[in-house]
Amino acid sequence: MHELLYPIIVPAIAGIIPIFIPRKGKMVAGIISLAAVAWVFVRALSLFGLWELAYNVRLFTIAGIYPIDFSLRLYHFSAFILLFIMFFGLLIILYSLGFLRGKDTSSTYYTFILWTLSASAGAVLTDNLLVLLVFWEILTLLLYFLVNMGGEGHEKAAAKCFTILGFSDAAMLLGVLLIWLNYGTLSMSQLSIATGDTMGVIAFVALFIGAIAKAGAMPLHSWVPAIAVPTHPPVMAFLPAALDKLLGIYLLARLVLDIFIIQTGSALSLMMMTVGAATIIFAVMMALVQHNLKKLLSFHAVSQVGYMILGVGSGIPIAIIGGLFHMLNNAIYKGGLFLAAGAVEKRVGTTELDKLGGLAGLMPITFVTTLIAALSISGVPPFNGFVSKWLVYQGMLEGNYMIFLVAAIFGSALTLASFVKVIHSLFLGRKPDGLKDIKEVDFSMQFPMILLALLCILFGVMARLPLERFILPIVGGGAVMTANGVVETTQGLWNPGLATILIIIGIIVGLVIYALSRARTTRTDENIWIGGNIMDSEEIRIPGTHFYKTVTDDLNPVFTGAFRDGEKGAMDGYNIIGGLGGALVKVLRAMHDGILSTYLSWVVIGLGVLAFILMFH
Amino acid sequence: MQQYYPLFTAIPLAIAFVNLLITKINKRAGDYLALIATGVLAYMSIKMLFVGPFSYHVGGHLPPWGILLVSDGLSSLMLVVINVIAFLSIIFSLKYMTTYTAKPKYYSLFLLMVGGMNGVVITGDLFNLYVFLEIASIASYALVGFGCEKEELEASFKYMILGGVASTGVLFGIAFLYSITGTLNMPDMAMQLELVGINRAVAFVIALFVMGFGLKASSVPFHAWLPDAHPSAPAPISAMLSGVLIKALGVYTIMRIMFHVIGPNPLVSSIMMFLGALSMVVGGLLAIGQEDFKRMLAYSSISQIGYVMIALGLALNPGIGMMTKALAIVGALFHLVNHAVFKSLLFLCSGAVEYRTGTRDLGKLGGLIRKMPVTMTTCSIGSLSIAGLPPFNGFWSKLIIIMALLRAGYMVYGAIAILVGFITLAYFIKLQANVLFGKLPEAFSEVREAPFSMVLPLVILAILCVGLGIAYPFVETEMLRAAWDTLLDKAGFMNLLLGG
Amino acid sequence: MHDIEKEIRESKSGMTMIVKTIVRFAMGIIILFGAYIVLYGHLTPGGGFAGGVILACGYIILTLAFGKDIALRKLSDQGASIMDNSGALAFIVIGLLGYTGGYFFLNFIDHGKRFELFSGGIIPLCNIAIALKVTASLFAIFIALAIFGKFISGLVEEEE
Amino acid sequence: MVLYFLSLVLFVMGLYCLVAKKNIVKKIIGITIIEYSINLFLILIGYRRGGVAPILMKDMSVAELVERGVDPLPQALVLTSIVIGLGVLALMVGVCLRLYEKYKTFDMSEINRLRG
Repeated sequence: MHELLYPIIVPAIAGIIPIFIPRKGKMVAGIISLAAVAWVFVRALSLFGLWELAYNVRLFTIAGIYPIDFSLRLYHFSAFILLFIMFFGLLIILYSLGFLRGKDTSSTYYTFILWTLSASAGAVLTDNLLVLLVFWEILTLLLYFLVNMGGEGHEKAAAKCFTILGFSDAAMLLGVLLIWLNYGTLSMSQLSIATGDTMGVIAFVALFIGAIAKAGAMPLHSWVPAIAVPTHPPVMAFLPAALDKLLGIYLLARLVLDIFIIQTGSALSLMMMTVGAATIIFAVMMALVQHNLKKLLSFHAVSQVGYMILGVGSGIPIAIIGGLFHMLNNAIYKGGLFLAAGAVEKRVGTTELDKLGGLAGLMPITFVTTLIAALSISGVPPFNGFVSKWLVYQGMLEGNYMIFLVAAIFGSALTLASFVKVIHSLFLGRKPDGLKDIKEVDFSMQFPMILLALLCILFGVMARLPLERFILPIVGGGAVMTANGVVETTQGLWNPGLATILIIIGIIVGLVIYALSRARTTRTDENIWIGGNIMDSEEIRIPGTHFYKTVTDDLNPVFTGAFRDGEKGAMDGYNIIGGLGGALVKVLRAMHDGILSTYLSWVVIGLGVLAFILMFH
Repeated sequence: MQQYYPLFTAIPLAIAFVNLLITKINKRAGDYLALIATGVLAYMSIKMLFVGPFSYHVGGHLPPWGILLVSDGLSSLMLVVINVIAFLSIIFSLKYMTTYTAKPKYYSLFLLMVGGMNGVVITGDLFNLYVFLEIASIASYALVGFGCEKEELEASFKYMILGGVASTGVLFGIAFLYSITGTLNMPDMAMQLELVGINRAVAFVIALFVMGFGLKASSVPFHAWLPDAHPSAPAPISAMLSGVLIKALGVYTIMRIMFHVIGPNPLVSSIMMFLGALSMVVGGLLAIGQEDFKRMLAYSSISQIGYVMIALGLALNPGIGMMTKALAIVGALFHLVNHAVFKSLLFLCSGAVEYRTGTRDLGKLGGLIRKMPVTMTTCSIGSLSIAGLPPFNGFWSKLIIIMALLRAGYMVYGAIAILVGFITLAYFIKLQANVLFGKLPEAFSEVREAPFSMVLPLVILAILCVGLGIAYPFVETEMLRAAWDTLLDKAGFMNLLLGG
Repeated sequence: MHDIEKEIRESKSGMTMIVKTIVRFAMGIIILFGAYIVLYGHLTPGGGFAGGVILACGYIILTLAFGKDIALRKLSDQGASIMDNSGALAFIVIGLLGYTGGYFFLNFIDHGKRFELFSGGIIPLCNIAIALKVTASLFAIFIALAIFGKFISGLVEEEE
Repeated sequence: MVLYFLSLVLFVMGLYCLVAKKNIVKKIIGITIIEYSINLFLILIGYRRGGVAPILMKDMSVAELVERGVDPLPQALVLTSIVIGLGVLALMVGVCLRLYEKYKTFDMSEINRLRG
């Protein structure tokens, strides 16, 4: 068997085993899965050195004429993504061993995780767009099943998630077929499509929809927050936080770098950057108003995608590097944050911020790792988020995109504000009653969190290592060599440049917002008594979530309305289209009134029209 | 094998009558008899796949005077679909039909329907086709009303009236064709029609046929009977109606007559494509709004038949290239086979759910995956397959159809086909969210897995769903290639008159 | 046998004495005519279906004149069902017997001389099979509808 | 030609009856009228002016029959279609009676539990 087939086939086959293991023995299933993935991870490590490996087999020819090739291609980009997919898979399975203990979840959980790994490996390694699409849809499907293993309300969340991703897959199908039709090949490495003509633009936009829906950017983001609450946190940490970002941004980068020719500053590039900037701002604002930790994190997961799209979409080498590095960093810290949320859920049983507080002393490891990840996502040096954001800012400066730059900085500031809130309400603040006997989680759950936190520090302090090892080769070569500044900038990481100042501004703004909210909180404290109701101590306690009132009411009067509607889901395309479709369905249903004469008249009129057209054409 | 070709109708018809006689003596005998009969038919139909085209002269009379039976790729394909699904439905019925009275009559009607469908598929004589069409239709009218409750009777009556109009339309068309060509033998008629060309009378005949067979195939606007009739029938019958009957009586007849007798024509092509697109959209949208398990599936049938119709319509256009035509026909035939598999799977699933829970109201079901894991897994495979998700078979057939549409330059139709794929996904997610997942209602806490004889066909069909998708190359060479060669080869069909 | 005769004569159901008497005379003739039409189907206009309809009409007239019970004693619904099925079965068996000569529905019996009763090979046999089927099923349909109808008229009375 | 037209008129009448009348029984009558219009049409196709019945008599040669007899095929078809029509009619009337039993009405527009 070819070397490249192992990462796809081994998890797929290993995934069959847990189906036959009963619910009670799921620890065994988990350990088998862990072994399988560990083996594949080692394999992926060894593959990482073997860049440029190809495998090609003709699957079949449709109608005897149209060939469908199953072609795989390993090069630095796919090798890098593959490595991290397997890495996260390993951590998540390890974490799940502890997390799922005592939970009524079927062993098939591991099946789906393993198959997800297999399909992701396939999606990353393939060189054929159609095969990519197949793996892409299989991933959607598996995510759907994983969400359906979650708690209360999972079926609606899964339905929403599947609908949105299904729509994006449909769009991708159109894009893939248009490429096949107009350019005669589906091989990604052979394509180089100019985006001048309409077909090229349609194909690009269609594939772009697929990429951003998977990564979870606006306006196709709403599946991420929807599934956040019912789904198991390890699944959230695995898919929307890590894997889907890796894959979505991988595809986007392939689109921008390989398949299509996107000019810097062209309309398409600006379109992508607008999507990115809008995602950053709106999602982080939605995150500010959330009461549930998992939901809040999910909005941040959306918001962070904005940086990646902004970076990759700009077409400026340094920003692309920043965007791709941010993809990796985000997977690390967002995975860590979701795992922390999972730890809290496992021990406390809820992730409602209003009901939490003062956990720092009870769960010290969780606290520290969350703190590191939170600082990292807020772009505070010396953690990894800082470096990648810095690179994106640098790119924006280089391209003179001031509006996008401001949006990015403002988004970063709001992120910081919101995470200060999280840390406050989760770990500091007053402890609610009934949270006395909380213990730290098992080691199998601690270990992934610690590892990810360490990576946050490592990739921040020694940013050159991952950049040179993983990211630079992707952009390097050919046209990008002109940006000699890339190497310089990596060396000059610690030099005070304009971007560093901007980051500091961002941090200050964030702290100011936080301070303002504190002031506001004290006032609400007094207002509680106005109603004249007697409230118990639990309600008088000021949960960190009250901070958001500052943002919604005082700081941004412009957005107040938007928040209200946003909460109700009015901005969600899913609801709008659902409403329109519902109206159409109502009309059609009313037409089928159950009366035979109506149906007969359709038949007679139909026959008459047919006869008229056919006879007097 | 060749000399046993008429047995495809003779066996089911004979067993239908034997069954009624023998069950007066022994009640259980009917079960075995029906099982053996359909099993033998299924086996024979699979064997027929590997027999080349031939024609059979009933009674030894030479055509065009005697009745001609035709066996080619298309009819072999249809025979496999009909008889395999019939066999599985009978297995399902063994247990399921114990909830109804008069089981022997059920088997007899079932076998009559199978015999009628087989007859439609194997015959090469237009009037004979009409007779078999009516046999199958009448049996299905009776089967729809089998429960004899308010809804069943209402559905049966509506179906009967609308089906009756379609049948008379078809008969009218046949009469017209006879008056034009002076023959009822299809290959002979094709020859005569080539001399006549498409005049106004033939155009009227086409309109009648599109109406008549279109109604049997339930294309919008002739579809209104289907969403009433299919849910009202007992579940195995729903599976047969939606999975097979509309194809054997509707789609197959349209294919046979339009491709072989009348011949490809651009106007008919655009009409069929339009009707197909309309069916796709209307059926899909209506399916979203349904609260009844089986009614949703019924509307979905309309939508999926639209895919087949649009691809066939495309292939009927003489103006497009041979390669695109081949693509369209492969797509249509593959989707036809696939739809038979997954739609009967889903209807049988609905039957299993109704058997255990007593309801098929989506609002009252939920969380059944914990209680009926096998049934629900197969249901999920079926619905994902029909929604066109890889690696299941529905993905490939839809992909091929869309490829053909785009290749022929029908961008709008291609986009509609993709959009309807998404709509299909939407309503099957709704189905899954309401039946498989979610909270298990209190009332169903004691629900168990369906009995073995009901689960077995489900599992076989689910394996087929996956298998047909993965083994596409095999499916194409062994099942579809002969059929599409047949459809594109009108001269070959006419030669069947002489050869043999 | 004698008892039945007596019962029929004294039965209160059905139509008037005149009708009953005429039907008793006509019945035999109708059956005879039906049989003739069936048996000579291959020589003159007629055949299994036409003859079968005439035969069924005989029974239907019987029902009309004497009421359902008497008619069912002549030909019970079970008997009609068996006759119906065996008729259809016989037809198919004749078709299958054609395989003795290699073809489905082959006319495997000697054709005989034209215009004689024993000619036409399997066609008279087919006619007889069809006649059995048609007689029984038409009668069964009539009886079934009559039973339904009585049921319905009962309902109507209830409503009134 | 006039007769052909007659069958068309019958067809349209039947169709009108089927679509416009609400009563179930009238609908059944309507569909029967349609059937018979087509049967008439079929018979007319085979008709030839001054033809004889297509039955071989003792005093007639085969050649003579072929020359003078009307086309027997449509007659066979009509017989078949009458039989089929009979079957459908019987089923329809049966279902109609059962419908009345359940709904207590013959008005088809009131029988619309299945809709949407």
